[in-house]
Amino acid sequence: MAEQPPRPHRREEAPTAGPALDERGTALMALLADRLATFQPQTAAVLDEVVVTVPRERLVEVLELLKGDEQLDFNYLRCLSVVDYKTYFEVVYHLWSLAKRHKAVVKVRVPYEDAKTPSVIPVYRGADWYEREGHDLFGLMFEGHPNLKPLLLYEGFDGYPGRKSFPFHEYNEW
Amino acid sequence: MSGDLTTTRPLDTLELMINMGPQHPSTHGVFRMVVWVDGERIVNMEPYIGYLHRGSEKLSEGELYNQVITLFDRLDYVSNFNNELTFCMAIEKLMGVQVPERAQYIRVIMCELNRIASHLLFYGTFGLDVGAMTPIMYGFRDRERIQSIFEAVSGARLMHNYFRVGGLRQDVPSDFRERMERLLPQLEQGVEECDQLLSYNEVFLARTRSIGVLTKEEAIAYGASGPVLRASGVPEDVRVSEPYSVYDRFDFNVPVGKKGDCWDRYYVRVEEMRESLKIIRQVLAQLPDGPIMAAGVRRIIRPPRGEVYVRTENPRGDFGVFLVSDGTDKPYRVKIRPPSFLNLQAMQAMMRNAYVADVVVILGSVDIVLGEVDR
Amino acid sequence: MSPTLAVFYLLAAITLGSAVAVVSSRNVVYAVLALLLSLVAVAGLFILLLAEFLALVQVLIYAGAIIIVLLFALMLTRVEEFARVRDNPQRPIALVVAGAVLGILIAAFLRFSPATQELKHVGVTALGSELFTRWAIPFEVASLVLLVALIGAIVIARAGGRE
Amino acid sequence: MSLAATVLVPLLGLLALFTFLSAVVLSLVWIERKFLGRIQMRLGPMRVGPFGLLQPVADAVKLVTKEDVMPFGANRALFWVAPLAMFIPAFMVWVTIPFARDWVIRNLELGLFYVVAVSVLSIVGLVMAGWSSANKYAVLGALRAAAGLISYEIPVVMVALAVAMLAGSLNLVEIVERQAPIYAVVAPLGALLLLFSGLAETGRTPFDIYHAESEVAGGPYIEYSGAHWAVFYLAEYVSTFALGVLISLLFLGGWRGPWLPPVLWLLIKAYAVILVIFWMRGTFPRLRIDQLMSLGWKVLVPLSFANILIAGVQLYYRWPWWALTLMSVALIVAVSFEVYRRVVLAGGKPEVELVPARELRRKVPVREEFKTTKVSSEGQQG
Repeated sequence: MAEQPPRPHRREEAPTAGPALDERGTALMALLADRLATFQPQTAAVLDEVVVTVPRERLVEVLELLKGDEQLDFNYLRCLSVVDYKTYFEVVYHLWSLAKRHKAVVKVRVPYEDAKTPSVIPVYRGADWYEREGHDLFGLMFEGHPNLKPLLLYEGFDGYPGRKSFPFHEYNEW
Repeated sequence: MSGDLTTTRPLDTLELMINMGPQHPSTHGVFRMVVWVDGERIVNMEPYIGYLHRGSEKLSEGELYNQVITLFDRLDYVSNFNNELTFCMAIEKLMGVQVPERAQYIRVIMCELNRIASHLLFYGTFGLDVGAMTPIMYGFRDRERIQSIFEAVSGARLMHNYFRVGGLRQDVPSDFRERMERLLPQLEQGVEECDQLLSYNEVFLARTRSIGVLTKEEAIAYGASGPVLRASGVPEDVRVSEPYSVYDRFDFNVPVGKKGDCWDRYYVRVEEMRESLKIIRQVLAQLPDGPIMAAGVRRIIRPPRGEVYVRTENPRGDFGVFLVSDGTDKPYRVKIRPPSFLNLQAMQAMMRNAYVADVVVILGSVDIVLGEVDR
Repeated sequence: MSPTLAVFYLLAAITLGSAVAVVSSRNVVYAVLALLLSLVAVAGLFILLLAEFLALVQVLIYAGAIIIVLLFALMLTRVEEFARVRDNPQRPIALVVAGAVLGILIAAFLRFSPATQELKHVGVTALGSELFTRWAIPFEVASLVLLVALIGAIVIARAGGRE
Repeated sequence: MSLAATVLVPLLGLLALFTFLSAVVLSLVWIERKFLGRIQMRLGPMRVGPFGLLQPVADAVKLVTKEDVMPFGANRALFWVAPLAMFIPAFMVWVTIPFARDWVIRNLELGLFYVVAVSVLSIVGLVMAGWSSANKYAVLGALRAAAGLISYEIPVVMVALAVAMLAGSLNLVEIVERQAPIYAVVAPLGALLLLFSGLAETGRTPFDIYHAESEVAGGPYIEYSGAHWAVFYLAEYVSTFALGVLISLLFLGGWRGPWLPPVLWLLIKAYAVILVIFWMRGTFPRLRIDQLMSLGWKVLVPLSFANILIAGVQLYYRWPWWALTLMSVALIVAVSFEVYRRVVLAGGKPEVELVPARELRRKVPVREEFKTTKVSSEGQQG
């Protein structure tokens, strides 16, 4: 619903949810910063999650490190989401360690004009359909994905309905 | 002379391409598999989804928070309470709302009943998938009893819209406890009957054991969750590993399979029904009195800016919601992590050496709901 | 014309007509079904000759088993390819064989007049004891041949399956 | 007069038979629905007539008045002929089946052999239907039907042979008359073999793979509707009834029994057998095609030969009849134990492990690897 008139809300005044890390989270955050030092990540805490933003070129390396590291051991990709921030996309990887039971969020930023990001299938096999879906709905190219066919939309659908800019009200299917 | 056909070349046996679905009795909704078979053996399989894509995630961006709850009812339409709970919890976590005890307990009762109802439905349809027609009647008998409780509590049999951010829409009816006391023995007996009817039937064993094996490593790599992951031998249950609501107060078991075949996936669910009944007994014993809505939650919800990821144990697995809020009364982005979506993806790994008849059994054992897969 | 003769002509016509259809039909499935009809009509002819046992064996073995196997094989192969087969290099050989069979039949027909022998009903008990006493050795040889064929089929199938 | 005797009387007999069989099919449909309903804790049909007795009639009327659909691309001639090609053999079988001593249209000398031989022809109708429907499920179903029939025809013939050896005749009337103790007691193995292979031939649970609803969505019948589908349905029930009657005749002493009229006895026995068949339908899942084939070729075929062998031994040495019973029972016990061992006990009894949540919660790892001093092992959900 992109073309609606501005709503009467007070966006500027809306507060931001602060970090609420427990001790484990703080420790994990320190550890992550230590391990990923070479990638120069931006580490932040949002509520109870540790969020690491890395450059997209090195995403696969980072994930491999996170998965392979004995202490981190993030062997489970919980969720892969694409968020459209109008000028850039954020691809969010929610990781989870089945054995150690901790979680982390890895983010990459993808500029609108150059909507490309490496595929993480080599690290997490289960990212396959997530990436197809991201390509389908947001028009993001996941480079290296073996089969980026439309998943949810039909073949030949025009446009990327996940994006904020998709003109739903002008769109005529028939 | 074109007579070379009969002499030089052996006749090709036809590798048949079969389109199973979108209209097929056992695809559990509008799901399509293109299967290449050599005789009866599967050579290749390609799944196609998206026939039920309603754009729920995008729709959520245009609705008020409380309105989005109704959309979550329609995702996995046999475990509605669990979906609602996840979304409400996401907002509560973002806003830092403390949900009253009574509401928490009632939520747990509803979610666990919903889990039993969902597994009973699975039980019935799985029976149909292997060709037994009686289990579905047994499953539906008990499911019907649960549905009538749902109706009494929420007013609806399927699309409940019962949980609210900060609590519940209304309190349970006054005779709730009596009804539950009547229901639980019936359910306990019903689950035992279901178990006896099918689980160790010789033909059923022959059809499900060592079929569609998903190894532990594959299950993890594909991101499978819930009964599918547990059947493969991973003791992962969100209720235990990342306890939410009041689940850490109850005592129950997590069933874990040994081989990761169809029988394990089936029996894990049967055991889960028993465990859910145990949980409900404990919840009922501890159910406190008190308010059912947190104080200070307005009708129009404006959570603070930020993003939150909440996951719960849905009957089908790890159901997650990634919510991005921009501080307005509508979500900026809602991403749903549907367990069936990933379990279905893992199905490709289970298809080794399968026969046509096994495809149906394997699909049945994964237990997908396409409302959730396609969203 | 007695009813029996009428039935005979009818059955003979069906036999021959469907036999022609077998070789002339462009569609293999039609050909196989015509063959089935022909074989069943032959079973009818056997009944006219009071050879009921033979008739039933004809139905059971040819119509029941062999035709089913043929249809089975056809459904597993590309039927469209058959439609394109217009000619067959074995045609001269087939011609020779068919001619020879025809010759034998004509010779047989000329030597024995159809009505020379009185039809006699032979019960299945008599047939059985005859088979297992006087014709025991040919019978056993025939079954041995079938056994060899069976084993051969199994060997071929196994060799194919192992590769 | 002679024309009337040779043509008219058998024709009237056939007409009577057809009417009778139609009535039987209607009753079977009702019984199956009611019986399955009871097994599944439902009532079954209740609305049409008392106890839903007229439900099959309503079904028949509905089917006949329904539109007959033929798929585009189907082979028109074969598609329409196929139901008849299945029904006629199923019906022809009845020419020689006696309902009582003299209640038979033609008492053939080779009656048993005739029944076995003619019933095979039904399968041609199925294959025709499967091939002509221009539908892949139909083809797959027809393939399954053909494969199943070929495999299970052998045990049927062999069992018939063993019975003929015991009775010394292929005449169905004589077979019934010569059962001193009924053959189900003399040769229980044969009775079971005939039941199982008969189930496979008529395509009933647990061998109903050729029209398996959940796999091939009806198999050869998938494209049929209305009256043509009804003919298939009719043929299937007639075959099932034939199986029930055949088992009663060969192994349960046919129409013999005290007090009641003979025809009634035969019907009681046949319906009892059919109830067992329905009972199996309510209980068992469906076998897979390769399991069906293994069962046929590796279990039933050797057993049927063994059945002939033990019958021959008993007859040759003139042992009393219970010697055959003993041998049969021993074989049944041995084989069923072996099958049970291989199928159910293979690799131990399956079960799932129950891990207590308490233990899992305790397993939440201590965070010493994080090099921080304080450790919290509780979940973080507020």
